[in-house]
Formats: sequence, C-alpha cells, structure tokens
Amino acid sequence: MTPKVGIIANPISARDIRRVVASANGVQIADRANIVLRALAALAACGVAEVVMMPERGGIGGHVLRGIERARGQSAARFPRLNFLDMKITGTVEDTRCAARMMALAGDVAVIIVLGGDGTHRAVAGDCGTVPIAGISTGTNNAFPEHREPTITGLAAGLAAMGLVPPAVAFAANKTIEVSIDGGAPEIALVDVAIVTDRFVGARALWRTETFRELYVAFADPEVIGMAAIAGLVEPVTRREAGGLALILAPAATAAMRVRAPIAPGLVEMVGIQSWARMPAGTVFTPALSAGAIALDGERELFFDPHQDVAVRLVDRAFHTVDVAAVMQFAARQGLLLDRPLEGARP
Amino acid sequence: MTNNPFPLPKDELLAAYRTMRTIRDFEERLHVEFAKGDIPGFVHLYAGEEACAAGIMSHLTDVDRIASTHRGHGHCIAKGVDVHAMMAEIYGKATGACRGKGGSMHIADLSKGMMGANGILGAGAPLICGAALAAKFRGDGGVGITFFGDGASNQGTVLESMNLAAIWNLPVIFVVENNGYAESTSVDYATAVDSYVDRASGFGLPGVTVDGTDFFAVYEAAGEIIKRAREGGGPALLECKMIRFFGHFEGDAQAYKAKGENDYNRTNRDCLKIFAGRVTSAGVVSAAEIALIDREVAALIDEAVGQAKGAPLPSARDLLTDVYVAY
Amino acid sequence: MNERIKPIVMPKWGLSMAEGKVTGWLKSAGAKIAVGDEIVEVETDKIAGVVEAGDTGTLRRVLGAPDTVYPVKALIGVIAADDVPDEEIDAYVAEYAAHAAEAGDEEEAGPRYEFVDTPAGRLRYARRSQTGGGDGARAIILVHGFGGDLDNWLFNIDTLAEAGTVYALDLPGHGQSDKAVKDASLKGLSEALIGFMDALDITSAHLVGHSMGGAVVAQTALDQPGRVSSITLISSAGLGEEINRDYTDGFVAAASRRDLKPVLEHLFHDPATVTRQLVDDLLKYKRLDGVDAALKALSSALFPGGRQSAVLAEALKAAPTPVLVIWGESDQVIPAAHAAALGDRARVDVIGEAGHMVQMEKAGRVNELVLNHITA
Amino acid sequence: MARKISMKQAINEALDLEMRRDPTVIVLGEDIVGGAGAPGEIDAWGGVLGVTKGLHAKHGNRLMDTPLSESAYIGAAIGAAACGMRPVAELMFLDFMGVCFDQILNQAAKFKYMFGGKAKTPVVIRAMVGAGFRAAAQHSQMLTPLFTHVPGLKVVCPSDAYDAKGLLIQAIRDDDPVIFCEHKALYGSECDVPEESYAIPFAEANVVREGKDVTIVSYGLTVHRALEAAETLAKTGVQAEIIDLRTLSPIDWDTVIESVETTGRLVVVDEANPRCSIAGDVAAHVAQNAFGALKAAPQMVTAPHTPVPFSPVLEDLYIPSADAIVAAANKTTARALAA
Repeated sequence: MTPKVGIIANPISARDIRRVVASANGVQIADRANIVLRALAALAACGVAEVVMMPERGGIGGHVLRGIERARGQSAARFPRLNFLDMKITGTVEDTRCAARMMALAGDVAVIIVLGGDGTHRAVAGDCGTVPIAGISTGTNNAFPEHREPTITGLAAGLAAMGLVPPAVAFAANKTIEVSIDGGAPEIALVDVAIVTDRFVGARALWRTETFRELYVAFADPEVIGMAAIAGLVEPVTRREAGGLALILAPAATAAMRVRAPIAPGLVEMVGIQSWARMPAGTVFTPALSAGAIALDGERELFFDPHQDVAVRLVDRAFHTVDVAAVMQFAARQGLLLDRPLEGARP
Repeated sequence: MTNNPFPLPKDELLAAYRTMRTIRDFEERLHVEFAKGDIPGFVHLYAGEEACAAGIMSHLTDVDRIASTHRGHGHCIAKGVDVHAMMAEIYGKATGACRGKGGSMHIADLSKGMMGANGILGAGAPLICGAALAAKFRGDGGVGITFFGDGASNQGTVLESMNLAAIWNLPVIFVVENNGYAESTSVDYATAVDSYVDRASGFGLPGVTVDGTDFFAVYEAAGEIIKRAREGGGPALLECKMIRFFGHFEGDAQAYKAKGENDYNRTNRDCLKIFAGRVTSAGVVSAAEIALIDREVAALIDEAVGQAKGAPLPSARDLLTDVYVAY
Repeated sequence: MNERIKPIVMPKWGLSMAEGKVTGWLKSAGAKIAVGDEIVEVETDKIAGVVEAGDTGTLRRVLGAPDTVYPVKALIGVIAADDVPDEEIDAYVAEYAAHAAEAGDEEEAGPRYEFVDTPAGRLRYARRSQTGGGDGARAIILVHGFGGDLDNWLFNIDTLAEAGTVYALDLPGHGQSDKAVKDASLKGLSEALIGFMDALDITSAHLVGHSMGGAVVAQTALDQPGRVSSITLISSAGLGEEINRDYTDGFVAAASRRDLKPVLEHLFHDPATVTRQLVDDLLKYKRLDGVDAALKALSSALFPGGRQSAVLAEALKAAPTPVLVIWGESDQVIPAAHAAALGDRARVDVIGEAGHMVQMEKAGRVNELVLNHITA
Repeated sequence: MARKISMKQAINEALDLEMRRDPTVIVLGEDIVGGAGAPGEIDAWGGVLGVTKGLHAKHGNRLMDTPLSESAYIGAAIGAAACGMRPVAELMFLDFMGVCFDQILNQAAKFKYMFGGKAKTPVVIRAMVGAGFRAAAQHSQMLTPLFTHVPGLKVVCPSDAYDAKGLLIQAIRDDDPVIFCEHKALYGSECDVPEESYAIPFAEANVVREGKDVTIVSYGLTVHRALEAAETLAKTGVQAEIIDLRTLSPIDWDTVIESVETTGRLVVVDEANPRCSIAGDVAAHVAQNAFGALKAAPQMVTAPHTPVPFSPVLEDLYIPSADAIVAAANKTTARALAA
C-alpha cells in the first residue's frame, strides 16, 4: 500500500480581534492555496503519489485545483494526485475534526500536513490518533506550529511519509494539557491553558491582561508569541522535556513580580506573576478561581460557574509531529535527495 | 451580586437584553400579523440576528451614524428609533416614522443617527463614508457603521467604499451580517472566497470574524473596533456569523434551507437564550428580571400593534408633499 | 473744426454705455432749434431717453437713421445757423468721421467708478468735473433713492458738472457699495453721507436727493447745517406720510422679472421706459448677497406699514438752508401734493408728463432748475 | 463690481465664495485638486479642465481628490449631505452617471420623501455635459432628461458665466440635491459677472431676447444657437423671443406659457436626444396648457436619436444648428406655408 499524505487547510482561522487590537495579520485564502501547492510540489519531489485533502468552501480547494490544472497544461507531474475527502461541510471547526478522524481511520495516511493556527492544530491533534502532524502556521497568534517555508515542511513530510527516514528520527512526541469540567470529556490545549475572569467566550482572543489569573503551559518557550511567552520568560521548558509549568497570575498593578511579555503580535504587555511551579504529567491541578472562562491556546473556549469543578492535567507523548529539522538533517547526512545521474560512468 | 464578570454593568446588560427582546418580539409579531394580511408590501425580518445589532449599538450614541439594510428593523430598534413609530410605518399609517411614505424597507430617524433601512443592497456603504467624512470634518468623534449581508458584500459599492474609507482613513466600520443566504442563494455559491476578512485585507483594513449569535463576542469585537475608529485608527471590518430564523421576506417558504435547520437553530443557536443563560447562570441577572423584561416588552409590542392598527391613514394630500424642501 | 457748426452725438449715459439706438427724430431737418429742445429719441440696452439740444440754430443734417445703432459720440445730426454753406457742413461731417476714427480708444481712459472707505462701509461713487468752464471748487453731491444707485443720475451728472465737482454715490446697501446697512434710520444714512464727505475732504456741498435720498439730504441739512450749502429735494421722501406701499413692498418682495416689472412701472410717467434690461439690471442688484436684508431693514425703518416714519417738513421750514423742491406731476410713489409741504419756504417746480423718476424723464428741465438753484 | 470673466472662472468663484461663507461646504471629485500623492505639484490640474484650479491653496483639505470610484464618492457626498454638510461633488462627465446612478436615483432623490420629510440632502453634483469637444459617445451626452424625470432632484444648466455663478451659489445653498450641468463648450464664454456673491433663484427662466412672432425655448449651449437663429430670422422680419430655461427642474412654465400666449408659436431647442426630452416635455406642456394660443404646431429641434458621433463632420451635424432652428421657426409661420 503506497502511503498517502493528508492535508487539512483551514479556511476560516485567523480572523480574530488581535487584528484590531494589535497589528496581527493572517494569511489570505489565495496564499493558503499557494502554500498547499508548494507543499504538494515538495511531496511529489519525494515520490508521494497521492494526497487527500479536507474539502471546504472557503476557496482553497478550488484555487489549488486551478493551480494543478495550469501546471498540467505547462509540464507534467509536478504535483501528486489530489483527492478530497467525502464528507459533509459545515464551515466550522467540526470539519477539521472530521477530516482528522477520517484520515486516521483510513489507515494509509502516513502524515497529515496542517495549515492553520494553534486552534486548527489543536482540533487535528485531538482526532488524528497516531498519525503524525506536519504543521504550517497560518494563524495570528501561533505558538505551536513552527514558522518555516512550507516547501521544506512538505519535503520533510514527504520523506517521512515515504519511510525514507526512521520513525524514531522523523517523529517527535508532544505534550498536551487536558481540561475537563465536572469530569466530562476533556478538551485539549497544545500550548497553554489560561484561566481568566471573563465569564463569557466573547471575541475569544485574550488581550486584556487584567483578566488573567492562572496559566498552565505544556512548554515555555521565550521565542514564541502568546500566553506561553509569559511562562517562557519566567522559566523556559522545552517541547521535548517532561512536564510543563503552572503559574498563578495577578493584576500587574499589585503583583510582586511582573514580566513584559509578547502576549499577541505587536502587543507587549506587563503581566503580574504571583508564583509558579513545575507541572508534572498526570497531576491534576484545580484552578483557584471559582468562575470564569478557560482559554485554550489563547482563545476563550469554555466557561465555568462556581458550582463546577475544573481539572487541568498535563499529558506526555500525547501525539506526534514531524520533526522537520531532524528529517532534513538526516536527509542531508544520508544523501536522500542526492542524485548521481553519471554514477554508472564513474571510473 | 457585586462580582460581575461581564464587560457591561448590570443595567447595561439588562438594557441589551431588552433591546434584543424588543427586536425579537417585534419581528415575531410582524410574522404573525403579516400572515393575517394586514401589512402591505415586503417585510424582511431580523429575528435570530439580534445579538449583532444590540452588541454593536451598545457602543454608539446619537452622534454615531448607521446605514442599514433592507432587513433593518433590528438596527432601528437598537439605534433607538421609536417602536410605535416603526410599527405604524410598517402598517403604512400617517403616524409612522416616515409618515407612511417609506414602509418597512425605509425606516429612518436621522436624529438618532439612523440613516435609513435601504432597499438597495450595498447602497449604505458609500453613504456611511459620507457620514464619517462629515464627522471627521466636524471633529465630533462620531463613527459610521454600515451593515450589509453576505450577498451585498459582492456589490461594487461595498468594495469601492472600503477603498475610499481606507485612503481617507474614515471612522467607518463595515459590518457583514453573514446569515449564509443571499435571499435564497447560498453564500458558498455566490461568494468566490468565503472570507470577508480577506477582502478587507485587500484594502489594508483589519477584519474580525465573530459568532454573531454571541452578544458578548460581537460586543467585545465591536467595542475594540469602534474605539479604534473613534480615536482615528481608521476603518475596519466586522463579520458576524448569524442565523436568520425566518425567510428572506415574509411569505418565503424557505425550501432552500436544510430540513430541520430552523428548528436546530431555534433550539441551539438562539442568541437571546444564549445571552439569558449566561447572565443568569453567572448570577448577575435573575430569571425574574429577565421574565419582567419579557412581560414589559410583550406589552409594549401589543400596544404598538394596537396603536398602529388604530392610527389614521395618510391623506391624499400627503402624496405630493416632502418631495423637495422647496420646489 | 468749424465753430459755427454744432454736432449732435450719440450720448454716453453712464459708464457701461458703449452704443445706442436712434429710435426716432422729434425734430425734422430744417427745424429751428432752441437750447433744451428735445431733438432725438435714443434707446440703450438699459434705458430709453431723449437727446436735448445744447445749442441754438437750425437742424441742418439728420444723420442717425431710425432703428440703427451707433457708438457713443457718433455724429447723428448737425445744428448750424442758416447762413452756413452746405459745403462747410458736408466738410464738417467728413472731418468729424475722420477725427472720430483717430480718437479711437481714448474714451476708455475716461472717468471710472471710484470707491472710498467710510465708517458706514466701502462706498462707490462717480465724480465729474469739467476742466475749464465749471467751478471746480463747488461740490455737488447726488443722493439716489430707495433701491436706486448712482446711475439714477445718468442724465444729470455731466450737465451739473458745469457748476462744480459732482459726486454721485451709492448709499450703503445700494449699487456697488457695501451691502451691510449698519443703521437703517434716516439719521444713519445721513451719517453715512457725512462720512462720505469726510472721507473725500468735502467740507460743504450742495446736496441733491431723490426720493429717500431727499429725506437723507434734508436730515443732513438739519443736523449739519454748516456743511450743507443748499438742498434739492426731488420727488422726495420726508415731506409727508403717504408713500405707495405697492411700490416699496413690491420692490422688496419681487424676486423675478415678472414680479418686478409692474412694480418698476410705478416709477415712470411712461411705463414703456421700463425695458427688459432695466428690470434685469435691478434683479441682478437685488440678487446680490446682503441686498435683500438691506432693503428690508430700510423699508421697515423708513416706511413701516406703508407710511413714512419721518416727516421733516416742519423742521425744514425752520432751518436756514436754501431748498429747491422738484416733483413729477404723475408721481405714483410719493404724491406730488407733498411738493407743497414747505409752503413758500422753498422754490417748488412740479413738472408735467413726468413720474417719480423726474430727473431721468425730464432731465433737461431738472438740470436747469438745479443749476439755477445752486448758482443762485 | 462686474467684470468680464469666463464661465469656468465664474464657477470657480462661486465655489470659492461659498466655501468662504459656509464651513460645511466641501468639494470632492476626481482630480479636482490634481496630483494628490504624486511626486510633483499639488493642484496640478484643478479639475480635468481646470475649473477648480487654485481653490486648494485657499481652502486646503476641504477640497478632496477622490479615487476613480464614482459610486463611493458620489455616495459619500450624499451621505455627508444627509449629515449636515453641503458637499459639491464633481462627476467630471455626466456620462459617468452610469456607474453611480443608484446613489443619485435611489438615495439622494428619495431620502426626503421616503423618510417622511425628515431628511434633507443638500448635495450638488457638478458635471460636464454636451457635445462639441470631439469626445464621442461616452463623454458628450446631454443627459438632462434622465435627471428631470426623477422627483426629488433639481436640474440646472446655465448658458453663460453670470448665470453659472448665481445658479451654482443657489445650488449650494439649496436644501435639495441638485444636478448642475456645465456645458463644456461654454467654459470659455465670457460675460459681465459681479465680483460679489449672488444667487439666482431656480424656476426663473431668462428671456434673453424679446420678440413677438415666435417663442424659442432652450437651455445651455443651444441658447446661443437660438440667438444666432434669431438674428437670421430678424432679417426676414420675424422677431423671435428666446427663453433660456436655466433650470430644468424646477422649470418656469409661466414664462414659457406667457410668451407663447403672445407669439402663438413655439420652437423648443434641446441638445438631448429627442425621445422623452426636455423639448418633448416643453412642447407637451404648452400643447396641454396653451393650446388655444397656438397658431401652429410646436416644433422640436433636438439632436438625432443616435449616440454622439466622434468624427467632427458628424458631430457638427449632431448638435442642433442655427439653421435648423430658423427652419423650425419658419415652419411655425405662414411664411413657410407660402414658400
């Protein structure tokens, strides 16, 4: 069975309020389609023959098909064969989840390339089972997917999918943080869980620091943007090491310690910090705030009332991603992309 | 309860609810009365979309101007136009907001900054650029909001206006009320790229998409956008994803909608239910307070309908007046 | 040029007049002519008038053809004594044409309207004085009436210059003077006149006023007797209460040609005098910003409710200034009966076949009376 | 005081005076300043034919160059008018109405009525009209009848510099939307114009020549053609009375009717195409209201029912000529029957 690569490109992400309160930008539909085309070309170069893609109505698919059609008119075989999943389109995040499930169940999808922000990656990670993800950032406020030229991500995904790189090298395990209310089915975050005083989801994004109360991060990287940056500037924790970090935050005006953190693109704010501690995997943390909203990876998704119990727990090795850097280093060392057409003539 | 976690004080929460409830009851009642055959002409109902009007208009005063759509009742009510005058207008009475000369599609009250519902889709966008230009010349801090649907977003006027607002840095907010249907045609069919934010980006305008059934989502996003525009930050776009409970106009059998779509939305995506649920479960507003507003609004709408039905019709003389200020 | 031969030329009535049309001869060739005789009718785009003889003799040549337009100063007739030979007259006519061709644009350098800043605003005026001949030391000021302007003196200003320097001004709110009338009372207008005299260093003057302008000069004579050598009151306000409200209110209200024309016909003995151009010119004036307000202010101050608010007759009787009163017999604006208001205190002339604008309709007679009065 | 200036200068002066008088007057349009954002001079054009030249130096940003986006800026002018400004928007060529007509037809014209009298829209839309510039079918039309058809709009078309200034000042002060049509062939024509501000009331036709034999009604450029025709007619003893309508909506019916009652004959000259034209409108009105006074059938002299052609020889044939007016006038007199 020839391995396929899945592509989930979310057309509806990255339109949040941070475009107004800061100077965040997003990647437009046409550009998202161009990213898909670049990744497809890279996959073809690695020998991937077939790609399945999530259908959507935002215009990405149509633009991609037109791109393939044009290329076909000009030269042959720049792109792999492209099929769309047969699924009902709702125009919501449910499409992403559905596509991830279908790709996981298909059995022949070796890698899923994901275009989107933290939210899209979170949705895929929750439903993709053991299929590794190769993430391409298109969102506003992304801490999880790396910023990298999609052609390289496509090459790494292709090499990994074709089995040219040993899984131990190609795929890295990632942590998640699970949140459940009253013992219900957990929601996950890939980077951070923030507890804020708002008791409504509202415009989802977080930008008013005075509402921040607690923060749980799977990794704390001073190089990333968003809530995780707060933790990263206090005590860095890498993606690969065990455990995360839990912080109790406070209004900046009264806090004993403050950190100037890039909480959104173009928005560097003073955040008060009361205390912090390592967050070992499996340990359940209970927020001290009795009611409020829970932001997953920077967006308010849930709210809870005083009578509800909230449990926050870090999970090690929750899902896998393609380690693009490791794959490309391996490929270079092993000469995977080298070709010696005159080898037979060598003396 | 003193601990109010919402971005509005309690009295404003109640006011917002009252606005939404008034719109809902006004529209539900029109649906019933229209079916009786008492109401002439075309009527386009806003029921289901209340959170958008209320969430945005909560940030505005009479100095701010709005240009509405053919589906304008909600905007009118939220902008403070008198409900009795509106109802009388829809009945075509001399006591109507437009003395019976405009009808449902043309209710306006410039003293409230309501520049009119508009039967021409996309026509409000250039007008609101003018309103914003006037505000800029006057320096009164006013902003202009133009509402248009996913269908009218394809009008050249809207796109031209985005460009004009951008180059003149006008305090204009383009609000896309995306209820998924341009009359009977799906947004997926009629709009090449289903991202109004992308269109705004093409003119260098920031754009935000929010859940239009969530009052707080609209309120927060609109608040930031309006504040930015008021302070000279320039135009922006706000897309509200909404639900239209009724058809395009009254009498529309809605055969183009999915089976059960309206029922599902009424049950799960009713912005009034969502709002009331939030504020009561947070303990800020009591169920009794909600119920009281419901009763008061019901009485108000009863009274408005009663008065409208009993109001005098325009006289033949009115046919010829109000064409010009002087001719 | 032969001094025994006197030309009759197309007159120049006002600065804007460049040409005029001969509409008809009142004397035929060979007729005996006395000074002041009406000889030929001339019409311009603004007004119809009559050319009066300035010399005695016989009308030897009728050159201007009826219904033909001639430029200003063109020779349209010749007066000479009977004993001047025809050859000399023909030579004169030929020479005149050649001379006129040489003169060319000289006329363009003639007197322009002037403006002066006064406490009552910027006022326009025309000034005439004859080099040689007339008495340059004597000042004569012509003051028009309600809604009028200095062109109301079109047929008077040049002739009166024989007796001194003539000034015709536009009162505030009128003509091309500032349109704001700071004080619309008679006192206010009189102060504006004094301000005008101050600005031009005129210590004293003979004042000639028409209609409302008559009341203004009368008021000035009462308030500043030392600066007023004499007054001439032509169809004057201020001598009785009556005034034709149809005219005053009608003039203020009229906004169109159709409305204004019948109102203006009140002004003349012969309503045909009111040409399309006369109406248009007045409409153009009335449309100027500020004119409507000025006229309303003056009308309500001076003729409230269709009555004159100030009657100065008794005061004038007691004042020392010499007074001449002239009236058109068929005046439809202010009744000619008012001419008798000063009794024998004034010299009075009521002229037949003339209306309110008697100084235009019977210019020769009026000029003669005024010159006699001033030089007495 | 009055001096001779061109219609172009008169319009410029009217805008200048009104901007000085009233701070709510703003002027917007394509290239009305010229050079906005460009590396060279500001006020490089002052309008495509220089009508607004120099106003930017006096009034700064109250003159705004717009993008080539007629719907947006004409609409913005209308919106600003509904919000208390008195904008003068220049549409450059009235032919461009096609790309912004909704804002004029369905917005500006309707607000007052549709909103029950509770709105006013004091906007002026200035635009060039008329043929004679070899500008062909899309830059030469006399589209006045399309606007006179719409209740709520006022339509003005001056024939000389004096009228242009006074009518534009009135248009700016007027509380209703006004379509102000400037015949490009008249921009250079000069006459005496007072320096001061003055407003010419609407619905006040100008009798530019008096005559007893035939009434010739026109507006814009063709008033001058009618005057030429009247000179020719006078030589044959026919005295034509010429009425310049000046404003087409409202229109001064009284002056037309009064004149026809005197002359008994009517010729209407209109540069617009004949069907549903001003000419047709005037002829119909006179026929309906002064039928008894008519001694002959009213005559219409209009452009043919064709687009405006490009080739000079064709365009010259297109515009109503003095000869055509003379012929039409003669048709109304017995003279023609005898011939």
